[in-house]
Amino acid sequence: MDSLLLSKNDLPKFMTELIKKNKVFAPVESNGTIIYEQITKPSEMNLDFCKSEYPPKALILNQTETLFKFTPGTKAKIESVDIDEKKIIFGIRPCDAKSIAILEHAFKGDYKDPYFLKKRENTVLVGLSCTKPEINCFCTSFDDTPASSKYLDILLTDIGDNYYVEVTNDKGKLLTKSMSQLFKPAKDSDIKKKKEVEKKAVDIISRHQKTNGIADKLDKIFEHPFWKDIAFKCVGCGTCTYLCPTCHCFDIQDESTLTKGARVRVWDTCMNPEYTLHASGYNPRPARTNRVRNRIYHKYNYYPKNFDVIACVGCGRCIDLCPVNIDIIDVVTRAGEVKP
Amino acid sequence: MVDNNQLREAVKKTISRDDVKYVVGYEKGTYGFQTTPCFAYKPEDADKFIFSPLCVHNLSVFPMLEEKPPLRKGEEPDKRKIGVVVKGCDSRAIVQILQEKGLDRDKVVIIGIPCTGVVDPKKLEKMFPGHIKNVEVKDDDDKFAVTVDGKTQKIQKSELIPDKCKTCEYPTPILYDILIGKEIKSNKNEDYKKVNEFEKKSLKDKWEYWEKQFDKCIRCYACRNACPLCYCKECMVDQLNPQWVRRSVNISENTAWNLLRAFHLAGRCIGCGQCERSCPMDIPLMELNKKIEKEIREMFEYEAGVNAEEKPLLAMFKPDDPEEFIL
Amino acid sequence: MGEKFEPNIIGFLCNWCSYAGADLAGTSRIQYPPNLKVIRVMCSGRVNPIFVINALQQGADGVLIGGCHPGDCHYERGNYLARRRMAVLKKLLEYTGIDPNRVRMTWVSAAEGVKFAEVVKEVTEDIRKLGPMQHFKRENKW
Amino acid sequence: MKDNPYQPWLANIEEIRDEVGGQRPIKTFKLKFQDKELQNNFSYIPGQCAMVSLFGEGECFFAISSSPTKKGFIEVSVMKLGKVTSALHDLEPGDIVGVRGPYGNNFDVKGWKGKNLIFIGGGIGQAPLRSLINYVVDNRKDYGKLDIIYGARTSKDISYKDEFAELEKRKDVDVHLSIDVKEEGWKKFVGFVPDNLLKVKPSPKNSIAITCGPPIMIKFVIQNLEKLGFTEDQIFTTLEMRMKCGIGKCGRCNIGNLYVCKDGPVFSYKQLKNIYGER
Repeated sequence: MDSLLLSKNDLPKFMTELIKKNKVFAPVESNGTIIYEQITKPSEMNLDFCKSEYPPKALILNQTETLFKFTPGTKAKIESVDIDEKKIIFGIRPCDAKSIAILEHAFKGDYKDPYFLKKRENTVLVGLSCTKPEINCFCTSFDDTPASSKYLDILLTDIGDNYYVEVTNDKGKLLTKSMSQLFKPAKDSDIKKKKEVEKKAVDIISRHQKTNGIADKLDKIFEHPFWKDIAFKCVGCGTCTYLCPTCHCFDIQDESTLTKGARVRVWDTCMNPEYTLHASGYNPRPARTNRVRNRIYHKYNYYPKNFDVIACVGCGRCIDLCPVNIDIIDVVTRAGEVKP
Repeated sequence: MVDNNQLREAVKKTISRDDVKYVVGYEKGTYGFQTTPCFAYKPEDADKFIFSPLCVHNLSVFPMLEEKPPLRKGEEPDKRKIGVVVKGCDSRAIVQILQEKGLDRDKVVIIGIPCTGVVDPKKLEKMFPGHIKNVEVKDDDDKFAVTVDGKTQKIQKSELIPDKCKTCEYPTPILYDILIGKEIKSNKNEDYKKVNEFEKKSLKDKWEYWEKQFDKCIRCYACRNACPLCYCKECMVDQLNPQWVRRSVNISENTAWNLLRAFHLAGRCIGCGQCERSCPMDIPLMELNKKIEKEIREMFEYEAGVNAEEKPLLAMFKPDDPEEFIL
Repeated sequence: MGEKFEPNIIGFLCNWCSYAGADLAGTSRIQYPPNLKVIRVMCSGRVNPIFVINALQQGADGVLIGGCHPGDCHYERGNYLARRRMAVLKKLLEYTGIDPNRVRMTWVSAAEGVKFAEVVKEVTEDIRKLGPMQHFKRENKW
Repeated sequence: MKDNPYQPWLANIEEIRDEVGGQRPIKTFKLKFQDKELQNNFSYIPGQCAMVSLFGEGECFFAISSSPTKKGFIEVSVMKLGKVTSALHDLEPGDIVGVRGPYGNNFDVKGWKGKNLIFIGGGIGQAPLRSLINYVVDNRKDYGKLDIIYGARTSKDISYKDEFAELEKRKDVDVHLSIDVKEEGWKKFVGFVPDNLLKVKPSPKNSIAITCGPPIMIKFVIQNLEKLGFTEDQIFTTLEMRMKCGIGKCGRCNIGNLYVCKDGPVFSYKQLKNIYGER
C-alpha cells in the first residue's frame, strides 16, 4: 500500500486530469439530494455530504440493464450488447465500496454474471473517508470504519490542508502514477492525523447493532412470533430494498416494438407480493411476515451461509427512509435477544 | 392536546371487546423523533400507545393490508373488527374506502383524534439534526414545544407543519366510534395557493419542472404501497398482459406511472400526504394530487372522503358537467 | 429535417356513433386528413386514460376520442363518464406541461359524416401546430 | 453466448405434441438447436432444467422432459398458465425459441443403479419423471424393479398417454394409473395418487421413491411413503418456484439459503426437512 499526500488545492487539477481521460462519476447535488453523476468539471462536485440516498451500486449494477437485443417473434435473431465501458467513481464512501465487494459474491460463482463483473473490473473506486456520519450510520458494527480503505482502490481522507491518500492496489497505482507530480509521500505525522480523523468519525457513530452469532441465532428462530411483530407495521413499500447497497435481486423482462426488442434486467424487491407469485396463483411468500423475514434472513443468515459475509454495510439508508420506522438495527439486535 | 391516558383507556376498552382482533395506533419509535405504528392484541399492549404531533402516519392503510390466506376446510373466516386510531385526514381515507365499498363499516372500530397539526419530519430533522435520544414534541397552542436533551424550545407551528396541515379543513375525524377529547372546528381554508401559483407558468416551464421530478423516480412504487387508497388486487403496472407500463426506468415510463398514479386517485385522494412522505426520492407527489383535488372541486363540486353515502366521483355524472373542451 | 411534419393521431371511436360517423364520411366520399388511425371501441366510456397515455408513449402526437352525443349513448351513460374522465386527464396533462390539446374529445353521431371530417381536420391542424410529441415518447434505446 | 449465461441459444421447434386439452392444456415441444455442434455437445442428466424463451414475451423455466439417451433434440412439456406459456402454446413447428441451460441439479442416476425405483407423479409433475423413466428404461438392466404410479384429474388429463401405453406393454415395468373422479370405461384405480400408492404398496427395501406433482399431493405422498416404511433419504422430490434468471442471481426462488434453480430442483426429503423457508 502506498501512502501519499494530495494538497487540497491540487484536487481540482487531479480531477481535471481524471476527467480528461476517463468517465468520472462523482457526488453532485441535484434538487437537494446527492447523487453520483458523470461530471465534466471539478466544480460540479459536492463533497460536503454523508451519503447519497440513491446508492452508487447503481453505477455497476444498473437499475435498468439491457442484456441483449433481439428481433421479436417466432423468427428471432439475437444481438449481443457491448459492456466494455470504463469509469471512475470518485467520492464513494467506504461503506458503499464494501457493498460492491459484497455484491460481487452473488455475481461470481458457478455462473459468472458478465454485466456486473465486467463493469466492476472496469471501474476504479476512488473513495472519500466519511467525516460526518449521520444518526443511522452503523458501519462500525461490521468491523469497519468510516475511513477504511479495505474495499477501495484509492482512499482520500481529509486531514486539513491535504488529503491523505491510500493506494491499495495496482488499479489505484496506475492512476496516481500517471499524475505523480501532484502527490507527495506522506509522513508519519500525516498517518497520525488520518487516524485522528478516523477516530473522530468513529466516535460520532452512536448506534450499534449486535451482530455476534446472529446467523446461528436466526437458524433457531425462523418460526418465532417475533417476526409477525416486526412485520405487521410494514406497508411493503420496498424502499428499503431499492435503496439498499447490497440488495441484488432483479427482474428480467422483454421489451419490444414490432421490429426490435431487448431483454432488460431491472431491480426488483422481495417486498412485493408479485415477486414470488407463481403463474398458477400460488404464492410461497404471501404475507408481510414472510417477506420482511426473508429480507432480514437474506442479509444476516443466507448470505453468511453462502458467502461467509453479512450482506449489510451499515449505511442506514433503509432506516432513514422507512416510512413506518422498521429499524434494522433494532430488529437484528432484538432478534439476538429473543428466546428460541 | 390529546390526553394519552384517555387514548389508552379507549384502546383498552376496544381491545377488550370480543369482536375486535387488534387495535393499531402509535408508539414511540426506535430513535430520534420517530414514531411507529403499533398493534394492541391485549389490553396491556395499550400502555405503549401515544399520540403526539410526531404521529404522521396514516394508519387507515392497515385494514387494507390485511392478508386473507385461503381457508382450510371447515375453517371459519376471522370476522373480527380492526381498531384504528385516526386523525382528521386519516378518517377521510376510511370514509373514502367505505364509499368505494373496499371495507365494511362493521369491520372497523374508529378511534378518532382531533388533530391540531402534525410536524413535517423532514423539516424537524433539518432544524434539529442528529438527535437519537431524549427528544419530544408537544402541542402548545399555536406552537410546538420541542424538547431536546432536556431543553425545551417553542417553535411556531407554521414553521414545522407540512403544507397539508396549513390548509386542513377537517381536523376532527369525520367518522368515529370513539372520540378522544373535544371536537375542533377548523377556521382554515384550502386556497390552493401553490397550485394556482404553478398554473401561471408556461407549458414549457411546467414540463421542465416535472421532467426533473419524474426523472428522479426510481419506480419503487412506495407511493402506491403506502397509500391507503391504492388497494387494487393487481395494480395496472404489475399487469403483464397487456403490459401498459414497462419496468425499465426512464423518463417515458416514469411519467406514465406518475400521471396514471395521480389519475387513479382523482376524486379519491384525501390529501394525507402519505405518498410524498414515503417517496425516497422526494418527488412532490402532493402537488399533482392537490391539482386534481382543486379541479374536481371546481368542475364537479366534489370532495373525496367526506360522505360515505355518496357515489365515487368517476362512477357518476351530472348531465351538465363541463364540456367546453368537447368538439 | 425539412420534411413536413405529419402528425400521428390515434382515434378511439365508439362503435355506435363516431365509428359509424366515420364510416358515413367515407361512404359519402368526404375528404379528411389521413393522419387519424382509428381504433374502434364499443363505447367512449371504454377508453381508459391508460390508453391515452400509452398512445402518447408509443408515438402518437395526439389522441381523439369520439362518442355519442349526450343522452344518445348506447349504454346510457358511458359518454358522460368518459367526459368526466377526460376533463380530469386534460387538466392533469396541462399541469405537467403537456398541451391538453393533444387529447381531444368529440361527440359525433352516426349521421354526422360532415362533422366527423371537420373535426378530424381541425384536430389534425391543431396538432400539426403543436409539433411532434416529445415529452415522454418511448425511445426504445436498446 | 458461452461467456454470457443470460443469452440463450436459438433453437427450432421440430414438433409440437398435444398431451392434454381442456382448461389447462399441456403441449410437448421438441426442440433442436440451430447450432449443430452445440446440439451434439448439449449434455444433461434427468432432473435438470432449461430456460426457454420466446423473444418479446419472456422466459420460463422448464424441466427437460426428454431423456439424454435419445440424442439430437430436447423436449419440454408446457402447461398453459401465464403470459409466456400461453404464447408458447400459440407457436407452430418451425418457429424459433431461445434455450439456455441445462440448469440445476439432477436425479442421482448413477447412485441409484441396482435399486428398485418407484415413480409417483401427478398432473404436469410427470415431466421431470418422464425424463428419468425413459432414461431408466433405456438402461433397464442397471436397475431393479420399476413401479410407475401416476394420476390425473380425469382420463383426458393424463399426459404422455402413448408412452404409458408402451410402458404398460413391457413386462419389466409396472404402471399404475389412476384418476380422481369416477368415469365410465375406466377400469383402473379411481382416487387420489397417495391412496393409489397405499394400494400398490411398494416395498421400501433397496428402493428409492421419486415424487413430483402439486404441493398438496407431494405432502400426502410423503406421509404415505413414511407409513410404508420409507426413510427420509429414500424419498426424492422436485420443487418449483417463480424464476427469472435460472442461475441463482435474481433471488426469488430461494428456500432458505438454497436457490431452487441452481441448488435444486431435486431435493431429498431429508434435505427438505432440514432447511427452513417458504415453499
